[in-house]
Amino acid sequence: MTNSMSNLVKILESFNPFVEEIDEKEIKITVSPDKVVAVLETLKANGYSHLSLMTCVDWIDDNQLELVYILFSWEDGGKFLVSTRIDRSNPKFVTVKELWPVARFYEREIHEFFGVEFEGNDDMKPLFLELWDERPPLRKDFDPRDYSRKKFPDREYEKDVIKEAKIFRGEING
Amino acid sequence: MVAAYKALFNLVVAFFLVLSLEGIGRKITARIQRRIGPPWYQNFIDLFKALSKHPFSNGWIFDFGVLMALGGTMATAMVIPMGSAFWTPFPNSDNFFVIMYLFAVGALGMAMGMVGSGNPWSSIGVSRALTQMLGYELPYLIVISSTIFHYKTASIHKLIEMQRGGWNLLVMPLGGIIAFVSLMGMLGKKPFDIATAPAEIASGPMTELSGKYMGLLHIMHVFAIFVEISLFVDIFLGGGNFGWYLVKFIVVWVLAVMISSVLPRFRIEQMIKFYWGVPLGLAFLNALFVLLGWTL
Amino acid sequence: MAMQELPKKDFFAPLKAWKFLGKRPVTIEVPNKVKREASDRYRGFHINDWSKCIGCGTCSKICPTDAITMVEVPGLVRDHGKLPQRPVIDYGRCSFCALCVDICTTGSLQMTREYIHVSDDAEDYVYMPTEKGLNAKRGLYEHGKAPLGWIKDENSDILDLVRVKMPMEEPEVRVKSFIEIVKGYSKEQAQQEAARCVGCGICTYTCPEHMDIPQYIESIYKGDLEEGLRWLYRTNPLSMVCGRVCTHRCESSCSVGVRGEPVAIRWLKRYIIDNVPFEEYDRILNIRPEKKGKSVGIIGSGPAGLSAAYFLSTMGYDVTIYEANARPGGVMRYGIPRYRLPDEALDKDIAFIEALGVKILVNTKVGQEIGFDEIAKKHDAVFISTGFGLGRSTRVPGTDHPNVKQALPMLKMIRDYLRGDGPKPPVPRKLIVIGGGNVAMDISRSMARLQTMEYGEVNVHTLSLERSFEEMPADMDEIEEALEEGVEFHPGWGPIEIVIEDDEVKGARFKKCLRVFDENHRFNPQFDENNQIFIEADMVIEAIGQAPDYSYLPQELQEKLEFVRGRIKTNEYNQTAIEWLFAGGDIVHGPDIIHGVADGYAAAKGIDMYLSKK
Amino acid sequence: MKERTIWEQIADSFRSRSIWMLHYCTGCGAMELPPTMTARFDMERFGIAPMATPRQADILLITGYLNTKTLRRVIYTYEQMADPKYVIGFGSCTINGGIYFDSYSTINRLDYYIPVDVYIAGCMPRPEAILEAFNYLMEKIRKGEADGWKRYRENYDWYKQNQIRSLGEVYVHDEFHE
Amino acid sequence: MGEVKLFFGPNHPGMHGNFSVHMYVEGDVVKRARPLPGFLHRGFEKLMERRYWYSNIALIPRICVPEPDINEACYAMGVEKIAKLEVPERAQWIRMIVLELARIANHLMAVGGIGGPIGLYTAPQWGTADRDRILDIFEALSGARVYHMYIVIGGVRKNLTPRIEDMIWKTMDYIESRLPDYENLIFKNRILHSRLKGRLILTREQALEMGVTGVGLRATGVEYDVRKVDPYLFYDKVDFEVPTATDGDAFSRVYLKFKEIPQSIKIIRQALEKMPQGDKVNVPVSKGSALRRIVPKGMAYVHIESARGEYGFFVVSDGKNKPYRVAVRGASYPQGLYGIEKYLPGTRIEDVPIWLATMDVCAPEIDR
Repeated sequence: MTNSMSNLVKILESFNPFVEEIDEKEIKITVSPDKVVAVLETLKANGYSHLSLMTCVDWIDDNQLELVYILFSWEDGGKFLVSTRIDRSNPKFVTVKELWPVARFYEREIHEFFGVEFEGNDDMKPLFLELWDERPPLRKDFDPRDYSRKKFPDREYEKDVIKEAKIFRGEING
Repeated sequence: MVAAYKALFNLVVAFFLVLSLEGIGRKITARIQRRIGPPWYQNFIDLFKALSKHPFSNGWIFDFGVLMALGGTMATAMVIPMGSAFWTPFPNSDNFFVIMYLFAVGALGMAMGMVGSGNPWSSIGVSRALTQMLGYELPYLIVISSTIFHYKTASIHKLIEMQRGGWNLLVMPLGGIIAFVSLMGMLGKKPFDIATAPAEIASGPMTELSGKYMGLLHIMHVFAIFVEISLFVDIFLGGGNFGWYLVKFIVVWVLAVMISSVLPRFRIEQMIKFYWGVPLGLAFLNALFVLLGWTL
Repeated sequence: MAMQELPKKDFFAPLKAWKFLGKRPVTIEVPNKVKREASDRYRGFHINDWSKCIGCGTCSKICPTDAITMVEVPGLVRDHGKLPQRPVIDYGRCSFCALCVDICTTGSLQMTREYIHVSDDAEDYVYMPTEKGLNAKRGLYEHGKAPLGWIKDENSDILDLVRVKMPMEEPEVRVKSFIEIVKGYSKEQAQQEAARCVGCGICTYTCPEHMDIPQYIESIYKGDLEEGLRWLYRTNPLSMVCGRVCTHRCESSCSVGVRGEPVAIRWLKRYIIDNVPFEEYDRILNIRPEKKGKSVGIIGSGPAGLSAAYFLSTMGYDVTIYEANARPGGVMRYGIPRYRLPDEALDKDIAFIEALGVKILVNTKVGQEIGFDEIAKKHDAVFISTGFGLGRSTRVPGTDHPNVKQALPMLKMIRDYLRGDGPKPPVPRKLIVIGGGNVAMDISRSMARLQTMEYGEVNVHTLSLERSFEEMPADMDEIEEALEEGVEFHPGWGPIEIVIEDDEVKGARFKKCLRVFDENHRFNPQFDENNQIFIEADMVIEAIGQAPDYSYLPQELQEKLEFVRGRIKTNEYNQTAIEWLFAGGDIVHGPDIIHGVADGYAAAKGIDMYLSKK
Repeated sequence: MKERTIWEQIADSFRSRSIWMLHYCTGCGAMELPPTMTARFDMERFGIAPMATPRQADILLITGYLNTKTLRRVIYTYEQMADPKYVIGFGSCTINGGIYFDSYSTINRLDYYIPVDVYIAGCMPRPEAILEAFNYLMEKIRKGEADGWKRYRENYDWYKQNQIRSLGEVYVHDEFHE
Repeated sequence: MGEVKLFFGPNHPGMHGNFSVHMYVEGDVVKRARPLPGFLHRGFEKLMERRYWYSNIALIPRICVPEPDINEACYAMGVEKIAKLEVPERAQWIRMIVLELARIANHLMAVGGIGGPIGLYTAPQWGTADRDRILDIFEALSGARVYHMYIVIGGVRKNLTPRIEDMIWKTMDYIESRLPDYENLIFKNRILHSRLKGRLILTREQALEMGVTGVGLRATGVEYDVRKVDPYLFYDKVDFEVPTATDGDAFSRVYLKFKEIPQSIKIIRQALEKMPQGDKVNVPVSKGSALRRIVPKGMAYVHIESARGEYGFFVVSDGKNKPYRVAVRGASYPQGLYGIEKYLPGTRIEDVPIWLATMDVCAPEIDR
């Protein structure tokens, strides 16, 4: 952990974070959902102003969705993974589009793929999919293979491959 | 009767000459781009193929527009003198202004038909094409006017004859260069191919054209090129007998192709600014010189 | 910091591009004038060497596109370590990643440099690769002439060829006592070893008992030992024993072993048993059969007997085992030395079988304590698995001396002694063992241990007819371990006589063996009479094979039974010519424990069929 | 197959030597199109040129996988093209789904929705293979065997029904919330 | 003239890849614009969860087609970070060479590609043809032209042979010799100046607020390059510069890409010289066959500087033989979605393809 990062972690201690060090320049901070925005604001004010990625992980066994905000500082090259867990059966969270305008699209994407509602972000039209008629596809209980079988038929070959192979090998004459 | 044969011959020459030259132009561009390029007769194949396809029509305005464009341009091509008085089908009506008016019929027909297709890209393309016309026509007409003023005739074969002593290009080099720049615009060569800029507005006016319509418009385009370059050769390069005329025609075309292959295109408003800037000023200067009699 | 100067405008600079008008174009005139060959690592269409391919299907498992399916080819034989199936590749799926080539267990699947295949018929895109490769339409090469492209090398290989090292006692330590040599895998080691398995299932076909090997290995890999135990007990009630002393024929056919070391299947099996507490067995396996009210008698509590007892009792039969010795287990109890199979291991397996309600009557020698007829009368069916209890002798001069011993009685004696059941066996200072099989190894190493315990040094000479370690029937690791422990081997010598002076064994003389088998692969040794050696010894132990003892069978039954080379002939359900009499184990198939278990399983099925019909 | 008139034969021979392809990158196979089009392989040698709009194009290149969203546009595009028109399927994805066989958003076989004249094996096909495919298509056109467009007309109902099955509806919406 | 609704793409020659911008225009001026991605959505993040750690290498290069190697490197480095795996030094150098070659290839195409939207068709012809020489190196090295599947977890798949090294040296010399031609044709061209200079300006504040990385950010005068700020592989052991400019316009963005080519050549030459010899270029992440190699529990975010900016992989493992979740940060996500909506209104139709080209909006990496 670099000096500036450990200082920041100290500042963040008031939010009761669970801190994990992934490597020297990458720290994961897990906080409760109500403190996420405050943590993000603090980090943004302290140089971690670049939102590299905002994403979601479906922990189906815990019935939780984990939201991860990855912040990067162009000054000292450190990364903070701010993470929180929300209820999977009724996923709701607040938007951070005021902090990072591009988060609007990340939220739109997460809404589409995980079904999370973001309060304050009303632009929730599907971004990538058209006329989607199933549960959000990146949830763990969605099986794409089944869906694909149902909607997009596979080709069924009729050729006798064994006979062809035997002809190639000279075992039988074709 | 002879005039009719000559006019038909005009069309035949225009058709084969320009289509071959287009192919050669593609070959030259290809060489500059470090590749081999299509065979020189590729454009004939393209044209016949287009004519063989089963097209879509977008209503009678569209059909009529395409026919009008083709008809107008063909008519223009028929009256163009090919370098000498002998190869002038209609010696009495090869007046520059007649040609300009006839030519406008074709352009209008195209605009009408393309707007009739109802595609937004076509409409944008047509509006661009008309704007572009405004751009290059102004300096061009001023230069041509000063030429007409200088030689005191608007008949093209007479202009050719009067250049026996020296090419008009050498008489008024400034005017010649500006006319060439305008010619680039007329031919739709880069940097002035704004009307059909593929990366911006699909293929502009032609967006909705398919099959035969595409072929017909290609033929119209062939005759238009013939008219435009012939005018330049006749008015500024002094025509010449048929052979010389062909050589000059080819040189002008190749030069245009070569310049075109190393330049990107303007934006539409830049093009207007460009034409109405230096070329227009120089055209006026040229007119002034002609008025003052300061020609070479 | 590198702030860039932006370039200035230059009217004529672009015109410099005109210079290319006079230069040659860079165009490569494919496909008409030039045929462009791909690079030598190119990942083109597949070829598959059918003589090398074993049909393991690993390629189809790794394939990220599900392009490879294994298709059974009629006409291919299911051989040791080979499945009669070959991959079929769908070029409507393939992404040309070459992972199938990299993981191929045999290296038979490779890629060519052919990359053009153009057709209007989608059926042309499915194909079973052969040595000639794809008959590419409009391809660069003639069919079968495409050069090789992507080939696996050490870096791209994604199969793990090196076994996880099994922790073992050092030779200096282990030779001093009879403690178990192999310590067993830890959890991490077992999972790592299980991860090497590709789950092809070739071993299942090779295993006489057709155990669900890939399944229980996968259970270990997933860390679910209870599931693993269930898989084991589905086919093998003696897993504890087999996990230690099985001849592991499965490993010889393992597809990973084609190019590297096979997966340690035996030790993984042992890992499951070692790590599931015995008290949990009942809950995990949950065997609650419906009683059928019929009973079966089993003579002999060796592997076959115990196995048959287990399967019969899971089917709901009442089973009674008659055992001549004081403890059940047969060869497992009295033959295999303790350092390989401790009593506790065997006890665990037997205890579970007993817990199912199997009665084991020890010290009940059929023909002495109880008559065969009586058993036949008492039970609805009888299964005999009495094994090969008699030793064979070389019958050279001097073998009738009391210090010329048979291996099996000696081994029994040693085990009884170690258990505290019997007297101490005689320990010679110098010993000759004749034989090259596993029994010879067992006795050599047992005696080496006794010698170390007694005198602090090893002096055992083991001589065999076979002329090299590879030819010897004993397992290679047994031989290696014996060497480590100080046993001296003399392969390729046949005995002439035991030298006896003053009624004491002084040693034995041997002659060079030139060959063991003749052209017809029959046992017919030839010797070089001039090449002889003499080895000193106080004792000679013969371990050249065993023979069965059928004396307990009544004469009229023996006449009805068919014998082939001393073994009883049975059908596939181990039924003899007498329909209520079933037989298994060494007296039917031999020569190892797993065959015995398999016989027990087959016989149980046969008995069930016979009894349910009755 | 019906006998072609002499005019059709002549037309086919012209069609085979002037193939205008629609400049539309539907999938990753489009990455090998720039090299094919440009100086290194220069497909203009065979009279193949990119065209900006479907109206002018003769050939539709389905360069790899198609997801449902693109498939809608492809069907639109294909129907906008003037007959005779041809389709080349690039790579594994158009034949049987390719590496995306289990994806929830990509189709598995192209000829279920529009007729395909030539398939190219490879993932993605190299420029040489693409040119070979073009040559093959030219031969087919010359012989009058490239009749995908006729099949589409004849089996229109079948194709439409398949399209509806996989897509739900073929209509294209715009992105403004209006 | 009223507002006209236009669908710019997906099948539009000015469109980079399969992407669409729906907009209202008045005359030639864009009034409102909305990006419509998703034409290349294949559900990578889902598909990767269904495949083994190792067999995913067949899938990941497809996320960004013009520069596939960054995906492989990012994924491999992410997994190695979770597993704390030591990669052989030679493999690291080879990775660097591959990444820089890919950067040159992408830049050659992008620099030439600017000729597409503005009509200078000679430039893309040259650029793509020269890029093909680099693809030849890739073909010799990895056995495929575009989808190399070369950088795998634990190293690279095959060793770099002296013959290929020689090929790289020669190709680098060739490309260096071609650079003046590009400078003359493209960057000294008056009309190109007039088309690109001062157009589509993005100020530093706007760029940082939007989250733009790569040349889009560096053209505003800051030297923010992941290779310098958060060095990975051996970028801290080689000497190179990060070119920057102050204008923030379309021209400087393209020119910076052009100026990165010689820097990449410099890195490759240093790497070839400093690289240790050896045969081992690959270590397994754990024992077992590729079907069952497991990665310990954990999560990590790895980002590298792609030709278009910060490209990142967020990898989550639950200790099994398949990834639990992989999320991808496409480098052009901000400029391709938010940027289009926010900064295109007010520009002209001609500027739309220029935005897409100079900001390197790469549809497959946005859609995934």
